Amino acid sequence: MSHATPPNLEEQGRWLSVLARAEAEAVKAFTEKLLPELERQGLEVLENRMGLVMLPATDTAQGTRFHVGEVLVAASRVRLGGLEGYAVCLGRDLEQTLAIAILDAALQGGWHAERVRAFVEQQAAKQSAEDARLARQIAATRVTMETF
Amino acid sequence: MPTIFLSPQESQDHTVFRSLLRAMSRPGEANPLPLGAKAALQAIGQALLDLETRFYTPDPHLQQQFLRLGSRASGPAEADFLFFPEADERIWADLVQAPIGSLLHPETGATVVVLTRPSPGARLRLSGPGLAAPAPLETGLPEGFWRLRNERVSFPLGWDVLLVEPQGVCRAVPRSTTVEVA
Amino acid sequence: MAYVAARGGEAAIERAEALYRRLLGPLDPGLVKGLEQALPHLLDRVMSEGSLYAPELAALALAQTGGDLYEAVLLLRAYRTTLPRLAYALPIEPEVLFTVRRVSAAFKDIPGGQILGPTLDYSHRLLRLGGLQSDVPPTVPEPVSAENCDFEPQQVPFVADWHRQNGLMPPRPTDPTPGPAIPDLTREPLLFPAPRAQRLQALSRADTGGVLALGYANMRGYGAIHPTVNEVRLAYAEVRLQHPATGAVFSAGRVRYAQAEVLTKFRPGPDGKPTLELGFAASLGWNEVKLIAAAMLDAAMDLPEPHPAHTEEFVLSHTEPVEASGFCIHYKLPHYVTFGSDLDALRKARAQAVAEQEASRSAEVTE
Amino acid sequence: MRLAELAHPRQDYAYAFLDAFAKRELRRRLLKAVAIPGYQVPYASREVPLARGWGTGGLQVTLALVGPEDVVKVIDQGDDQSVNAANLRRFIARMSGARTTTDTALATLIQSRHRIPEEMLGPVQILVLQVPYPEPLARVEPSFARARELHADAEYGQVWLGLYEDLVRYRTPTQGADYPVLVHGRYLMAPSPIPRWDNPKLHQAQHLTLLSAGREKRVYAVPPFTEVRPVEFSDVPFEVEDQRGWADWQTGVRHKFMTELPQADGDCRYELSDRDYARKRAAGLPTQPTYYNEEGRFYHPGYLAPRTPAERLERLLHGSPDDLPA
Repeated sequence: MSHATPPNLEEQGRWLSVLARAEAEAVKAFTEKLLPELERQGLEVLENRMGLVMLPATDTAQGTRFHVGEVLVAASRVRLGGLEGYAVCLGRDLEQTLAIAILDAALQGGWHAERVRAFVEQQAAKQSAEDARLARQIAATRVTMETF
Repeated sequence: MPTIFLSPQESQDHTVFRSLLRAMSRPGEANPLPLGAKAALQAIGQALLDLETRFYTPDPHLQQQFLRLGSRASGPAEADFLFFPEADERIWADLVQAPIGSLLHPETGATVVVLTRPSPGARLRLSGPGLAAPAPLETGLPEGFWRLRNERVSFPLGWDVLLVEPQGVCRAVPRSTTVEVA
Repeated sequence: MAYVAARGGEAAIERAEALYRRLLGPLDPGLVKGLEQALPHLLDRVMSEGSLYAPELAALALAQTGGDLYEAVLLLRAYRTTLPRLAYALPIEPEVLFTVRRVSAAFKDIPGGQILGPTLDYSHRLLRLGGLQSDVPPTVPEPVSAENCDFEPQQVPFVADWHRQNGLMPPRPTDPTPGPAIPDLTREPLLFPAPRAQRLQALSRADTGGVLALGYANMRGYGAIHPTVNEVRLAYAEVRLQHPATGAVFSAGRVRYAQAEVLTKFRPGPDGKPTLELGFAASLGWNEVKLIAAAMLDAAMDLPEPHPAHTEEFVLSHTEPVEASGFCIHYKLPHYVTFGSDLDALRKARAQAVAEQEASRSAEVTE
Repeated sequence: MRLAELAHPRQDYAYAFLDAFAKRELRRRLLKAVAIPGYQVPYASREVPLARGWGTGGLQVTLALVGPEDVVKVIDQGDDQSVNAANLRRFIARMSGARTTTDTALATLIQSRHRIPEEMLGPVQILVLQVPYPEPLARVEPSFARARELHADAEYGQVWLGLYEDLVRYRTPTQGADYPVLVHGRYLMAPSPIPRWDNPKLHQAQHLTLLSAGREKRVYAVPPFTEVRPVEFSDVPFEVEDQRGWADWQTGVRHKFMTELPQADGDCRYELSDRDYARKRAAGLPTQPTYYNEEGRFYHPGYLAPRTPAERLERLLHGSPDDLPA
């Protein structure tokens, strides 16, 4: 049931981003259900820890790159059926990031890809709906000069 | 109580550092290292190098080891640390380039780590900070090394030397030491 | 004597902390959660000065310290020290920020419009006393309809681009420095003159009150800056990372990010022609007071006139919240040894004075 | 299998609190500090769970040095029981598993604020002094950047000028603690705010002294057997605090550094500042040799100028057989 193909990088970036932003409990519950089947591919947790990511920014006056501060993250690296899954998400939930790393490997390996993709798409839709709603609420605070 | 581990690696790094600190405080004094020969150079690198340091070594094996620590390889003129497992005339050309620091930042002078040979070398007389009285020292390094060292060291400028003897002993000759070649 | 107990110092410390907990800083998970949800500005101040983006921990730090900001900032800074740095994110690109607020004081209208976003700037500062009696129903802002919405939060233009297009400001150079090579004051000490990257990093971590005091003095005429806020922007930034095995770029999530630009009086440009100059500051979290003052100080720090705000070393050394607050309260520690030594010097000087007075008196008598 | 079982255990803290990067950085800087006696080496200085100004510099050095085999002593103003000392000692022990002591003789690492113990430190001991102001030139040059240039050129004239102005105005130096010294004939150094009584203990000592300013991010060192000389004029020699008439109110011990204890009746008691030394003396326990003997003579004869006219005359006429060469 595996049909591994080298991942499309853009696609992989998208699913990792969507899953990192998705509600942690939903991701964990979803992964927990798949776990007994995925485990049969041989699952090994290589890395599962908290740490810091330094976040550089760009100065819009002189263009200088500088460090604006560090971000607390939880990161995981797993090996599933010989493929390396990876995930980083904000915060300190080691299980959330582990779940995403497992899903990342599953998607790369094509294991239960349909179910995982459907989950990703469902989360993505939710997120873009949230963004669109916020955008419309921000737009409502835009001033046209006659009324400012 | 929080959980705290001292990993074997960190334990070794700690032992090496304390030995180096003591050696640097007492020029010429023999201080034990947990490993001998080339492995001792590697252990010193392991205790001190990371991605914030640049190193130079002509030895490809050591270079591999140090790159793995994230340290950056550089030419002898840019290196913070220079490691020489063979101390013969061939390294003079590298040594002469090693940074000696500036008067504003003398601490940018390099640390030179040399594996010495058991064969007798130059007889020295050391004096200066860390020495209660002038003390003799015989190292497995030829006179040329010490002449070059004295040429490059003019306190507070210069490089600091760590001598590693093959059986796993470390001695330091910091730039503050006056070295007379007998 | 009273606070250097001959015995039992450790027990007293434990009891003192217990008393603090009882009177000033009760701790429970519900409170922490509530702080996180209810006080984002306070969290942002702690996270930006603490230089660690972790809303949950900032809320915990605030609860644990009973809201003592300097103590909370110290807790975050200290916690930061214990964690490994796993990676450098790709730099935040200003062009793709998810912008929620962007206003400019330089022009009445600007490309993309003045976007007020979430702000109290224009509200009436009246206490809503009703909030004490009954639950205030959650407010849901009225959105524009989907058909009428042409607003793209990720494409809000920059006012400075307009200046540049009009030749009023030199073009913005691009900086190719990769993350690990960017000067980092947490890894190497701040020496003066500081590289611009370290200056901006120091300002992003700086104490709000300290930056404000120096910036305000500058605003009031102790300095030569006559500022105009070119732009204030609040946004969400993605923390973008690379998959170590495949190289795919992804976002680990969004953080609150804000920046300010301040225009100064024009001065001679690199090409000899007069040009506008921009001061800049940015930070994690949303804190407009700090960023406006900091951006102004950025522009002021290189000026030759002898005002404190014109000296980089003075500004950056004295707006470091952990150092300034910690050193201030260290004066509570006993100093009787140094004071005793000072007393000795005083007594000796007094004895000399007495001896001299007596000598001159006896000289008078003999005369 | 559940996520919770797969997840790794969280390690609460790194050994000795500082992460490996911080330790390596500090260790590299310390080696350079020792190689260039008296020179202030800049370092990154991490935040530690202690407010700045409360010994973060000393603590970082101690944490970079400490191992499980160490025995740690922490004093503040000479007292092991002072709350900040107790707090630091507890933290160091908790984070490193090192044993602690209040006995100077048993300690391998001594972190101190404002004092050097009365008992002589030996060659295996390391003294870590907490430093609030590392820059001895700050009084004459507030900018650290410009002060650095003065150090580069060994341009210390202004310091002697300041001392001269003191003498003109007050006939005596006005500096109490933190009296500047010249190390190895090259670098002017702030010895941290130890009383002048403790300054000579740094000269040709058997132990290594490391000094660290956390807030100002500077670390420097005085190796063993190093020349440490006070700023002085040959005709107006440096003098330590004059407590010759003082005796510890409990033990009667004299000629050790004392703390004044003002009494309700306006009178004053004197107490040994080094509390562990006082404890041993009070209990009649054996003590190590001290830097100043029971007559108040410093152990390097000739280092301190004689204080009484008779002593001065004696030295002028006959010299001191033990005088160190100038």
